Amino acid sequence: MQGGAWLPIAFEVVLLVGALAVLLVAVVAGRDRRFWGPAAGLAFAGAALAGVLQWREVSTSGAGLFFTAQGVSFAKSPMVVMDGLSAFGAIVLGLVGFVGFLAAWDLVAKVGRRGPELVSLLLLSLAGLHMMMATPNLVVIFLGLETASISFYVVAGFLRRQKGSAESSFKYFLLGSLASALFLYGVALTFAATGSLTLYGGNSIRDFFSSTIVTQPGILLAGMALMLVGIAFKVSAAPFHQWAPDVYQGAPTGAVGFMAATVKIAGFAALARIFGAGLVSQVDTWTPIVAVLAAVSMVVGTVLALVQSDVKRMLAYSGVAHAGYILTAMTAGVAGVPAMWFYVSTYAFMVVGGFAVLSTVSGSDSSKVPLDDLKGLVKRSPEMGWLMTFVVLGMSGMPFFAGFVAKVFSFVTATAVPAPWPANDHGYLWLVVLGVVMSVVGLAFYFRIIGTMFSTPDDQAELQEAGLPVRFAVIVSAVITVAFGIVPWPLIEAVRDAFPI
Amino acid sequence: MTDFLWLLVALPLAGAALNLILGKRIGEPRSGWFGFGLIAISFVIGFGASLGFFAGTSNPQTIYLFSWIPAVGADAAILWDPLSALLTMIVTGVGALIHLYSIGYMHGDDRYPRFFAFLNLFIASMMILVLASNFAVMFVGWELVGLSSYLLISFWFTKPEAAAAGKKAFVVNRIGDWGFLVALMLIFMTFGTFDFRTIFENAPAMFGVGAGTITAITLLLFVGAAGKSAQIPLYVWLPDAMEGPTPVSALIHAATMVTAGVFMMARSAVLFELAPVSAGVVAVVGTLTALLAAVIAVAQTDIKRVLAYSTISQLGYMVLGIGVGAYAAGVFHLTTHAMFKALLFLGAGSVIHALANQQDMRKMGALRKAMPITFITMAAAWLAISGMFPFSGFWSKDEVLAAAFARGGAWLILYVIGLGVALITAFYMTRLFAMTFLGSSRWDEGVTPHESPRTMTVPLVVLGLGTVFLGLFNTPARHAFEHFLEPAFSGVEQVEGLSIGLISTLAVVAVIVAIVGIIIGLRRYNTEVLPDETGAFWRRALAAFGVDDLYGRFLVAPGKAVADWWASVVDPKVVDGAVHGIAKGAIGGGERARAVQSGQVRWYAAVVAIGAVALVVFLLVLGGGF
Amino acid sequence: MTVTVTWYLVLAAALFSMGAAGVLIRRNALIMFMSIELMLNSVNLTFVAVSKHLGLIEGQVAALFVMVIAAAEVTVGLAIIVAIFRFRSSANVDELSELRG
Amino acid sequence: MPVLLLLVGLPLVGALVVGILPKKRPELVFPVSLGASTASLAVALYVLWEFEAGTPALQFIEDLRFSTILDMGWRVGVDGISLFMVVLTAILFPISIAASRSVTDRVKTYMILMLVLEAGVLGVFVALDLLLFFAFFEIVLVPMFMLIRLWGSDNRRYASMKFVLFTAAGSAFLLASIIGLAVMTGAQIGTLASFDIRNVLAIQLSGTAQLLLFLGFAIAFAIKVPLFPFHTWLADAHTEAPTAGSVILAGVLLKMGTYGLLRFNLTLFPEAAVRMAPYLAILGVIGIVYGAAVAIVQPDVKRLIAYSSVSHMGFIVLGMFAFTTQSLQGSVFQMISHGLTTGALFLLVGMIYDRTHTRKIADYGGLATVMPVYAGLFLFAAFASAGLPGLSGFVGEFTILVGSYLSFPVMAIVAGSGVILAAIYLLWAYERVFTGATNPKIEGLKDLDFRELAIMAPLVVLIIGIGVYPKPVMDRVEPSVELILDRIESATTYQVPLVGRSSAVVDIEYGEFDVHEGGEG
Amino acid sequence: MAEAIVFIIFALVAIAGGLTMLTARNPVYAAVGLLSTMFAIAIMYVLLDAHLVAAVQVIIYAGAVMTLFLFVIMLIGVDRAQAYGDRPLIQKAMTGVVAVGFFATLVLAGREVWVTGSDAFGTPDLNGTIENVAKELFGNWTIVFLASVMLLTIAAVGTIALAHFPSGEEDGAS
Repeated sequence: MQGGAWLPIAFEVVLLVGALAVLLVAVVAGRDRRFWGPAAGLAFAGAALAGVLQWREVSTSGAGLFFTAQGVSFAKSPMVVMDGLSAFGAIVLGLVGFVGFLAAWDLVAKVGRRGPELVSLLLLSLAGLHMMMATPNLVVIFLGLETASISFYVVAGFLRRQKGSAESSFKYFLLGSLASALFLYGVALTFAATGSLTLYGGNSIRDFFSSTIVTQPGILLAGMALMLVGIAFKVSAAPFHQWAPDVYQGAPTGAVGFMAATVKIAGFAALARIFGAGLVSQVDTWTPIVAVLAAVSMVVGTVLALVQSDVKRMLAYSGVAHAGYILTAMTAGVAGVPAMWFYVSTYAFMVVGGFAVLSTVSGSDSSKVPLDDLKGLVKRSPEMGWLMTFVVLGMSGMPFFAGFVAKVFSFVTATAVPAPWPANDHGYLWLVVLGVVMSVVGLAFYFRIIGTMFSTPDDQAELQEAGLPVRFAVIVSAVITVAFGIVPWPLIEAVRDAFPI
Repeated sequence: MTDFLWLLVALPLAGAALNLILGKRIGEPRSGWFGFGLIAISFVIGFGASLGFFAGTSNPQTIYLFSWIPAVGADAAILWDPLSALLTMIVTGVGALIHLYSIGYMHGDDRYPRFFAFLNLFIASMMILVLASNFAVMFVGWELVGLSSYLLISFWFTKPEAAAAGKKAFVVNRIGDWGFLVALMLIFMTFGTFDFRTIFENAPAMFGVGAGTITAITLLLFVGAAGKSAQIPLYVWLPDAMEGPTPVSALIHAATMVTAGVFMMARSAVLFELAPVSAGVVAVVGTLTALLAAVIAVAQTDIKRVLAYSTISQLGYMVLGIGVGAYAAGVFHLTTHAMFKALLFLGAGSVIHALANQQDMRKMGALRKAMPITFITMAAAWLAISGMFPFSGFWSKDEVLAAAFARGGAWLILYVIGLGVALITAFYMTRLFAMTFLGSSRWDEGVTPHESPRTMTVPLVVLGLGTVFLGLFNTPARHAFEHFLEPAFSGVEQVEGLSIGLISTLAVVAVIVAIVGIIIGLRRYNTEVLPDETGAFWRRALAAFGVDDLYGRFLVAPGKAVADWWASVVDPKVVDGAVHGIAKGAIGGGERARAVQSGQVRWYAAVVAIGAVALVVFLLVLGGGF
Repeated sequence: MTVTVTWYLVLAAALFSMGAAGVLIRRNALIMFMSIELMLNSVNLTFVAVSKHLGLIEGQVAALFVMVIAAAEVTVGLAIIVAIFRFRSSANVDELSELRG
Repeated sequence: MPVLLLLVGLPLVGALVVGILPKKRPELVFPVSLGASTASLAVALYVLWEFEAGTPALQFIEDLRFSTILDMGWRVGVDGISLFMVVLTAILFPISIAASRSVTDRVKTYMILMLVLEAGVLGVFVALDLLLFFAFFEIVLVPMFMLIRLWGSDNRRYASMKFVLFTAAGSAFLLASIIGLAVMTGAQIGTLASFDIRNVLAIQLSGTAQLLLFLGFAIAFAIKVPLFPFHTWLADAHTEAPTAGSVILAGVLLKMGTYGLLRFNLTLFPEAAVRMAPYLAILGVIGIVYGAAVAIVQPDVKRLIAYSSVSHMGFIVLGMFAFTTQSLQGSVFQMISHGLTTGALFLLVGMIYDRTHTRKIADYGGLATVMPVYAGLFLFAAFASAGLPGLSGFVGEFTILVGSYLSFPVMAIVAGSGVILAAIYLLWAYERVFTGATNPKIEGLKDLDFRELAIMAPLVVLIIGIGVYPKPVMDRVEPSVELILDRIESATTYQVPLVGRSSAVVDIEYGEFDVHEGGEG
Repeated sequence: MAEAIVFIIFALVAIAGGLTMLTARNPVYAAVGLLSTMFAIAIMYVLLDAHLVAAVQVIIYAGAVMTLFLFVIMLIGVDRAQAYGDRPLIQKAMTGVVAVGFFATLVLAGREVWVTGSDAFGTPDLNGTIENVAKELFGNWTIVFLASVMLLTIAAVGTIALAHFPSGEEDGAS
């Protein structure tokens, strides 16, 4: 790693520099978004590029660890790791971030002078999220988690004079802090039980398990459970999901896609990192819990989405259900990571695209989007209507849309590895059956959305044309949804290597 | 000539198609003549091909046309033997005459070409039935005649009765067809083929007399035959079928289609020989049908309904003939009946035509003078059906009764009943004849009866000749008819012949019975004033003993009630109810879960905390932490 | 009676539970937030105790980071609370339940 | 040349072209759509023409593996069974599109959906990859949902949602089973999963696994068929759908269910199929009687035809699980026939609906006087549907009944009663709609015009054509169903009943008889 | 022994502070309760030889954080006693169950072993002096230390964005 010595932290560096540049430009050149906007865009694109470079490096030279001091041996704990998981995550985060940023472009205009702050928060949150997946150190994971969370608390409440936005922000903040505390306590208990804060490397948790036979795992198990709670909260898996609908509904529509998508990416990557890599020897203990979380998420998310009348809430609950499907993949342990990646990376674009469309329909600063807002969308704006149809079909898991392949991949994975509890060779078959059943129930509201969009509008007024960046974001999301539905195999082959080391 | 036999089907079919599509352009009389011509040509072809059988020089043969359903080995092929030849001649012959008759009868109808199209279609169907070389193809014809019959009965569909009658005919026929269909399934399972020749050659070797399988097959076949040939309990459609134009009644419901059942059973004679039980059932049902229909016929006032019940009654005779094993006799009666019954119907049609569509016999009378040709030909038919020597009906009916008598034992009961029916027949036919042509005129005002046009009377005359002389082909002295048919019944044991003396005695008895019936009838009805017929018996018989009502009350209504119940309760409430229940459950669950989502941040925190505790406990339990 | 590491850990657990109880039971946004701070403190105590027990200085470093994070959180959190409640005369979180279902 | 890709792709290309047609040229939409589906028909006919009869082998195989981990890909091919499904689909679509001239609202969307639907259905019938099959099987829901939702009549919201949820509920089990099967297959060949039907065919399954997978597949297909008691979606969907939707729904969508049963349940799980056959056959028989009985009392023409479909599809299922050459061939044939006859009926109902906007039987009466040609065609279609010999319906039902009797005599007899009921419901409906005095409300309606006749003509010709001469169809179907029976016999102890194989059907001699002298037998 | 006495005293102080925070009607009292807990914990750090941490605890928590809290309490003006009012019984019960249950579960889980190895402190010579901590912090953890820059930036930017209301600014709210 001669030339690329800084490569492992390039993602964060680019974003940090980008954020500072945005703030600086805003101060120096003026707060008009045209001045600092390009800098932000460049930062997101640069981050994605950094991810690509990392990916290339990983696939040619193998995974690498980053140490602050030169010449530190592997025996010491690394703080940054660059492997398939983090590199792939960097690409996905970068791209989703970029698209999400474009989707938030109209919102940026709405918040006026505070635009640079908003965008720099988004940029930094992305860096924090990547930290979660690019480190083997539990404290650093927590640091990344908090970095991202705190910026999202602010973003959610950015329209502070809106009641919804404020409430959303407060709820997110309070519950998020609670979950963070739980997660952190989990880290502390794990530290107590294993004597290490690092997942692997020198003197790590993995080492601990390979050298010690744990006879009294009580505290360790409690620690694991609490860490799982923290992550489940972040990815909005039931029963830790309750914040999600309220927050997504209240938060400014233009930025919800960004928040919802990226946090899921990082959350699941962290899950893969902590449990798939660090606690891999305990896999038989934690997969049943993941399975239960998955089951509850699928059921709760789907059933609650059925009875919503607000599209944002619907999508939020559908996000809960999707968390369940993704967790289903993770029941296979580390073998589930490729399926998880496929799901998360495609779903993230759908989320961004979906909320971007909602922001064009009801305004990027809206905090409520009743289903009736979508009435006749296809007629009022064929472009948005059809693209939203694709996105929703993608979410619903219809074949030839990415969601379908993702689901199948996830389900296949869950059944491919023998399950410890209830012990059998066919993996979590019951979970898969539940999953497909819930997919069907979910069709009820997805098709309700589609039906509403295709119905005759009450007034024939054409929809106000959305800004070019937002349209671009929607188009990219829809294209990705369709493209990876029809041609999924490049991504399938790619995620095969997106493992944690 | 046998190379052209396929034309027997093709020509009428082509006629039907052309008349259907181009009929309007061809115009009124021409389309009729066109249809008639095709049938006449068919008759010529059929007759020509039969010559070999008359001469006794040719053997039966099967002619392969094309493979139809290979899976069940059903080929479209023609079985050309005397039986099919005979039926071909009857169908095309009588058919041609009726076409001719219709040219005049249907004059002025809006849908004149269509009528001939349907008639042609009927002939084609009948030919498929008759010429079939296997049960499957026979079934095709069997159903298609049902279709043609439906089309023709409900030809005047604007009359609700006509439409209902057509439907009733088709549906009741289909009930019989069900039996036939099941018979076919059993036949295929038993023999692995539908081919007549293969089955009839193998059946005696495979099964002994009385074998269960064959009994089942034959009984089922009889169910089919009962539908087509209007036997108890499926005869109810035939009287209603009189709603159709009269030529239709003559052709379909007297001469040809209704005899299909008899034909089919005769065709399956080998099987019936192996199943004495079935034969007994057939004989008993035939006799009872003959009796019941005759009794009902006595009280009818509509001229066509009398004839309809008379047809049912005569069909009973034919079926009796089959049942007692006198296949040739049964078929012989079929042949003569085709003549005189067609004649009766056409004559009736002529009368109805003359009286401006009046069908009630109480409004007729004294037509002798006005319609001489009709009167004379009808008289021949009347005597023939009454069993007067030497008209054709006498010979054929006698043959059947003699066969029943010859079986002896319990079969004598059937003979006695048959004889009784002959008496009743003579009586009610005399009643019909007298009320129509004799006595005083009771026409509606303003009606001036006149003889029908030439196209209508020519067929009457031709049929009249047949009625008079056809019987002479098959006298006890000279069984020309039976010899002609012999190759068709090659696998069947012949009924032991009675001595000539006994036969003569029976014949004399039969003639006496007929004369008695006629005399009673003439004395009662050849009067100025009609006798009062409003007594209990007359009312019940007129209403056909309420069998239709019975069916309506005990079959149709409950069936419909069940269907209604299924459609209005089971489907929406039970089947769909379960579905809606699930949906409601999901949405109800969602609504309830929504309440949990209270918006209270403390509550959310509590859920998170409880979840965390639960997760910790769960993991501890699972991982052995406790 | 020597003080073992378990004493500290049990104390930390107790404080953590009390913090959790505070989040659940108090209606005042500020006190809820304080409870979370208490939870973080107890975690820190755990870190430091384990650090001492195992001879790993990492634990103390972790505790320092947690403090930094907590400080940042407090800043933002209080900003949010101020933004919401500055014009009201209460910090009752139960009033914030418009988004629900 | 990738013929089948062309077959499936052409409608999609058509849909794309329609999608990008300029808004100013609405008159182009219709010809382009019709052209695309006709082009697909041309390809289908080419396949039919080039298809080699007399062999059970899959033909026109295209095999492209996309993913090594999941072992899925574009694997398609046709055999005697799918061949005719493809042709039927390819025929019905141009007809339906041509029959959609009366659609005036959002024509472009409508045509796009129709073409996508066509591609989906064709895909189902050619797919040899389980995942590909499922993908096509499921995607069909989307255009169909929209067709009902957007162009349906009054109760369309309910009907469309019911349609989607019902059929998708079945698909859920299908997907779960497919995944289970694919994973088991993958485990044996060393990938994560394998969806290639050839690999799947090669693996050994335990009895329980077979049974469970069989049930999973069967539920999905039973709902699609629909088999009693999963039929209630059908009536609503058919009734509310626009004409073309009903035609396609009844004509080809239902066939996806029976096709699936034949292609997957019988082929992949012979043991379980033998075990479950009586139960499915019973459901089929119940469907025959129940559907027909309920059809009798329907006050709505479309509902009536919908329930008749339940009845007819019951025949297909009965035949399928009777495991004889005859019954299986009959089933396949009946699938084709039902597509044609019911399609014709729905087209006809659509034509009159366009004129009067009512489907209630009570709103008609004496229509035959006003529209004689229409009445004639309707009667023709009704009789074809009721299984009148000489028309296609008879060949199918007759063969099914004869073949099924060999295995399930009682059921075949009961099923035979469906023939009576069919006559009752169709003729009674005909009587009420067409005969009697003319209802003043419908006086003055125009009889069918040339376009409508041209739409009906191919169906009429085909119904008569394959009814009179079904041999070309049968010859191509037979080897494929024989192969299925071979598999069943070799995989289980089950023996096909006597004469249940085409080789056991007696050969017939033609020519003159040897007359037995003396009348002795 | 002396250590034990100190521990027990300050543990009691910490718990008492926690209980005060839980129950005090007036937010100011609650803050004071928390403050005392924090001091107690700082004493614990001293007992554990983590001197730097103890110092930072006092400076950041007791000094900065709690001051901030008190300031906000005053700012919002909620420094009056608040009735618990209609707090439902179920909420109380649930809270009790959760808190006690959580504590009990943990104690149960760790009843035998909380930490690996001996229960006693393994390395009494470990001293959390500034030097020791700094060595670790600026050695192995440098990158993390630098990464916390982002966190602080966010905190600054976020606070400004939320709390800074320049006059007449429209922020899209309606």
